[in-house]
Amino acid sequence: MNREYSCKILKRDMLTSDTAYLTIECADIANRAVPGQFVNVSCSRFLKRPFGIASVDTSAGTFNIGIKVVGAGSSELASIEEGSIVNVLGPLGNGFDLSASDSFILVSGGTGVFPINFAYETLRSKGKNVTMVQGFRDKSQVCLTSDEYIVTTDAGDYGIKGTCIAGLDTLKIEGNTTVCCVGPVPMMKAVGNWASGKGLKCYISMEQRMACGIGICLVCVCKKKAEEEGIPFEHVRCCKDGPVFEFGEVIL
Amino acid sequence: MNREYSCKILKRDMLTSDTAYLTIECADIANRAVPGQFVNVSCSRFLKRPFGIASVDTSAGTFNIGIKVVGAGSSELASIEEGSIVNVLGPLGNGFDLSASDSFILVSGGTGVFPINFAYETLRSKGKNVTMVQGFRDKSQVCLTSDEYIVTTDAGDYGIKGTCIAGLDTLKIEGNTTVCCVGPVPMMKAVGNWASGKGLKCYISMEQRMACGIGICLVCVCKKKAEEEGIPFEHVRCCKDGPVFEFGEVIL
Amino acid sequence: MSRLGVKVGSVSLKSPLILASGTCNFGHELSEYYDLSILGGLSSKGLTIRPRAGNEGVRVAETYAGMLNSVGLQNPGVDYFIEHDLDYMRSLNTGVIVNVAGHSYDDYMEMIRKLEPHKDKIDALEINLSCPNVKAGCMSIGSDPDQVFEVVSGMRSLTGLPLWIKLTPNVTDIKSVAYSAQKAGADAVVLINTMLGMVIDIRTKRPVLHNNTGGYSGPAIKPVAVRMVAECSKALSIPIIGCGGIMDYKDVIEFMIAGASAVEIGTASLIHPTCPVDITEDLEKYCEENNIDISSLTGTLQLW
Amino acid sequence: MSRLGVKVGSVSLKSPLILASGTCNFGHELSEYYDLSILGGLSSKGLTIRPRAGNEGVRVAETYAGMLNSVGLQNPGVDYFIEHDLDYMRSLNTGVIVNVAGHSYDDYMEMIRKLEPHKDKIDALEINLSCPNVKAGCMSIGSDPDQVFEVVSGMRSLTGLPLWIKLTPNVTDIKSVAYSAQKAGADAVVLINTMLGMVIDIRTKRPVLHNNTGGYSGPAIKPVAVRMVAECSKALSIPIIGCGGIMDYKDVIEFMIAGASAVEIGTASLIHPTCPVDITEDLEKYCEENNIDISSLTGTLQLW
Ligand SMILES: Cc1cc2nc3c(=O)[nH]c(=O)nc-3n(C[C@H](O)[C@H](O)[C@H](O)COP(=O)(O)OP(=O)(O)OC[C@H]3O[C@@H](n4cnc5c(N)ncnc54)[C@H](O)[C@@H]3O)c2cc1C
Ligand SMILES: Cc1cc2nc3c(=O)[nH]c(=O)nc-3n(C[C@H](O)[C@H](O)[C@H](O)COP(=O)(O)OP(=O)(O)OC[C@H]3O[C@@H](n4cnc5c(N)ncnc54)[C@H](O)[C@@H]3O)c2cc1C
Ligand SMILES: Cc1cc2nc3c(=O)[nH]c(=O)nc-3n(C[C@H](O)[C@H](O)[C@H](O)COP(=O)(O)O)c2cc1C
Ligand SMILES: Cc1cc2nc3c(=O)[nH]c(=O)nc-3n(C[C@H](O)[C@H](O)[C@H](O)COP(=O)(O)O)c2cc1C
Ligand code: FES
Ligand code: FES
Repeated sequence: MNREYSCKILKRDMLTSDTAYLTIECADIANRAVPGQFVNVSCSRFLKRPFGIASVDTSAGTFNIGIKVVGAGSSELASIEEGSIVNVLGPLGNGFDLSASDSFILVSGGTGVFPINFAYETLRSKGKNVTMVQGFRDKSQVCLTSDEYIVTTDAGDYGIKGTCIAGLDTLKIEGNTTVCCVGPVPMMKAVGNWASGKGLKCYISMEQRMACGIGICLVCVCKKKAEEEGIPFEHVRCCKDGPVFEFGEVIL
Repeated sequence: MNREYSCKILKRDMLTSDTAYLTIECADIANRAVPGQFVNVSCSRFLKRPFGIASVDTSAGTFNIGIKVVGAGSSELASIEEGSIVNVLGPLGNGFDLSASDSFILVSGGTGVFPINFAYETLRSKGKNVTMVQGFRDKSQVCLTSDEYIVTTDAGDYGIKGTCIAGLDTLKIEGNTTVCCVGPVPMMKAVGNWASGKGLKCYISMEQRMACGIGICLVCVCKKKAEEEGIPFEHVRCCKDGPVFEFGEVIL
Repeated sequence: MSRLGVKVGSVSLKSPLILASGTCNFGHELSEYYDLSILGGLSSKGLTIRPRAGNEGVRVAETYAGMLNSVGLQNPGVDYFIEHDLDYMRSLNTGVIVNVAGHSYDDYMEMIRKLEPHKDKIDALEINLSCPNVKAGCMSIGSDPDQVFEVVSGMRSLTGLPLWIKLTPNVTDIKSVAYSAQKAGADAVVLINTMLGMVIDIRTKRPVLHNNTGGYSGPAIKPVAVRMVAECSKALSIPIIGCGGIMDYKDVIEFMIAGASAVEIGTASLIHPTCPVDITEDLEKYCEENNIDISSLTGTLQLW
Repeated sequence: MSRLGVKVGSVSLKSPLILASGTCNFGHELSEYYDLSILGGLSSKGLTIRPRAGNEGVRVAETYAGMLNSVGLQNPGVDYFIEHDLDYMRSLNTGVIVNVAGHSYDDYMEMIRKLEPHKDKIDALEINLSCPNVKAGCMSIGSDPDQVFEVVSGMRSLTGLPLWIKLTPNVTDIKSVAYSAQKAGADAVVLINTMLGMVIDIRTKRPVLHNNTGGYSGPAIKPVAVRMVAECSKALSIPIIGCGGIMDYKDVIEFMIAGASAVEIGTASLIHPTCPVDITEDLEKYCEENNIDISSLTGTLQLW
């Protein structure tokens, strides 16, 4: 059975001036999580806050999340003291289909770097062929990167100047390749279209304001093309039916 | 000007299994407080919680409060970590008139031991003649005591068995003596009547549920005999017009 | 029956805890978290005649001690529900409450006609006359004692199923609305649905909710809900189901003392999905310690 | 005038911040904490013709994110006020708002007659048609558009002083009540007074408040208050004073965007007596940073 966990924050690192990386103790979550899933984490506010799972260490029984400060809850969690206890629901939602092909292109923008990092680690451990493309606003935001990755910045002060597309355009596509992209909607649109143009399957991950995170309240919906005729669209739950969708499945 | 202080908890001792004694840093409060006054202390609940000032150390710039666990707020404060910060309003209300005489009998019941302790320390430092009578439920509740004090317990497992009155009845009253009594209402009534019988002035201290603690909301009232005719009673504010009243001034 | 068994009129429930409509969908998701058969019942997501996509855009806003939602009755429609979810709900081995919404008198009658043939699978119909998130009907019907009387009388003539009328707190006099429901033949009233509220994003100067307003739920609304239950408890002879801000067993007891025969847990499930498990345990302990059946608490409030 | 100056109809205030009635008494106590002249104004404790001792017993109950009070209009009576407190309030160098309560039409008229001779010392009369803690009058008048019209018209014919009508949120349709006040010649409406609530002590099975019910205030009621201000802002042409749950400068801005020309701070003063000092500073900073006068925010809400 699923349950809510009381988890200890084992470690807090700052990746950038406004982004923290938490190591959280929970063997169950570490064992069960697949890339693209998220956790819903308590803070002193009324609702929990959703964060993508950025990495797991099944032997240590820990997982990681990356938190960019945008408001009250994220700033509280990004400055939480090591040893504190938080309530966590997870792993939640559906991840990427990592068996879709043998070759993957992973594309992240902004905080999308976190779930994509987990996908990268998992695919590498499965021995798959992975190309990583990371887009950041500027150098100050760069994190969880590596020399082997293609990095772009809007500001051009690090890596290739431009969007992820500039990075993607440098690639030679071989064989059966799947694209996974997590980032702002305009970016996922652009990457999805880029992939479609090349005939590649593409997964994206949506963010919506959530309450439960487990599919019971229907506040977090995305629009989906309706299957029935006459109905303009259906609403699917980001938390339960997503957050990962195939590009084209939900209306961006 | 008065203000709200952010104060550090320097020390937390447990006096009994359910009573904590906090040393709180605040030079202003330590300097200004007089016995019988209280502070209003924040916790994670919406309203602050009022506690009598139990002692001050003006040279260290600290004061003490004793907290008996009765509900959510007191249990949180009684287990607070040293180094934590709380918001404090104080010193609040009116204290005892310690210039009323040269001889004092101090009587406490239950948590009344705390404000009475401050009165004792102050009177002794002024070189006044003080007799201390403490009443507790049973031995497990005994705290802030001394061999020089007369102690009674309802259970009879420590000191004299019985109420404070049993203790008071052992005293020989000399000259001009004032009684200060803080405890449950039935006890203050009994002590007040005892004092009246002996022709002694008696101060008591009231507890009412409070919000502001500073006299602006009128939720914490005690009934007072009305001065005008035809009106059965007036309401006076426990926090601002009290908590110390002369026995007979408020209707118990 | 254990100490937690209660009766709401003719309906026996094994526990006073019912999951509130819209906060448990049809049970599928929460049954991944605990065995729902510990519950007194489950109230389905609010159903309408035709499927509804619900409101667009942001549907949730956080508040102090609560939240606003503007889901707008997204649901697959009653026909789909009957075909796909009703049997599942029945299989959960707990009370099956079907929550019914509509825009008009006719809508409600049509809903009853559609559900009546499945009465064997249904323990009670919960009639939502209180949703603040749809343009017509619902809350506007539930704000007017006369319309409440009309709709409830109409439904009464169509079904023998227990009719629980769920009312809105956004009214001047809840007693008169509840009394209308009783007079029209309701079997119980459910108090309360959400309160109408708004949260504004001061950066954009727009409401957070794209529906502008939303329904306020959570601990923040509890004092209003308890007051309404207590008020109606004195004025009504039919049972009351209490709802609004319940987070723990003490809140359940508070509602029952105020006059509730059973309670609904809403927002708490969104925050702690397994809270009904803890509440059940705590209530059992409370009953043991006080050597009572929980039902004996109902209406024991002693006013000053 | 600084960036914080606002006008409520004909009344100029140096800041949108007014201390709400019943949460600042007559100013004596809070002036030990800060210089009240930074405020836009101070609304006196609710006054009645004769002195009132208020309700007996426990008058406060804590809730999640708020509190209930049942003070019951304890006050020294308007004559005593005029003799002892009005000059003091005037001396504070801030707007003097006199809050007036009554049990009946005649009470309100009598109050106006008593205050009218002192009009030079008064900036506005705040008419409390919304106190939930007294048996007759007040909230029951304020729940009925017709009675509101009658009382406000009556007062209008007796005074040229600005009449600010303070309304209760415990109504089905706040717009129609507010509109009645406007039609009768009110200069502004104050939204909102407290919500009617109850908290039960489950150990004693009695309400915590000895008056059984009380008025719910604090952050918990803010979403309802903001919604009512936004609703009335669209429906009225007279200014609105926002009130309910304000704790910080962002709350002030939220109310002003919703349509408030000024705001009242109530319960926040009980928790943090000097909060208006911080809020004033923060509002000044906000105005600087955005290069605006605070009054330009009023009614800038853009609905979806
Ligand atoms: C599936 C999913 C995965 C996410 N993964 C990450 C991640 O790995 N790292 C990361 O830094 N952020 C991630 N986010 C965004 C993160 O949830 C928000 O930044 C965070 O909730 C903001 O909370 P706050 O209190 O700081 O902001 P506030 O604006 O004060 O929050 C107010 C409310 O809005 C909600 N909210 C605000 N921004 C967002 C948002 N972008 N998405 C959803 N809800 C929001 C909050 O949860 C809260 O309920 C993810 C969001 C979703 C839905
Ligand atoms: C002037 C004054 C001095 C006090 N001095 C002391 C002291 O030195 N040591 C000590 O242990 N206690 C003292 N008390 C009592 C103390 O304030 C309460 O025990 C405490 O507020 C209980 O809070 P709670 O959250 O644990 O209880 P809850 O019952 O959960 O609190 C609910 C509400 O009731 C109020 N409340 C509950 N009990 C009391 C009470 N007895 N008096 C006033 N309000 C109450 C709380 O403040 C809170 O607002 C004093 C009270 C007053 C008024
Ligand atoms: C997200 C959400 C959706 C809801 N949907 C419905 C609904 O479809 N029908 C209904 O009658 N009530 C609905 N409600 C109201 C709840 O059933 C309940 O009456 C209300 O939330 C108050 O209880 P609470 O404070 O415990 O949540 C909904 C509430 C929430 C929070
Ligand atoms: C203790 C207390 C006493 C109050 N007394 C009065 C009163 O005498 N007259 C009045 O019009 N409003 C009175 N109110 C209502 C407040 O002025 C205000 O409208 C209400 O508390 C909502 O604002 P808040 O949430 O900021 O407190 C009182 C409120 C409290 C908390
Ligand atoms: S957040 Fe509740 S259904 Fe997605
Ligand atoms: S607690 Fe507010 S006046 Fe005493």
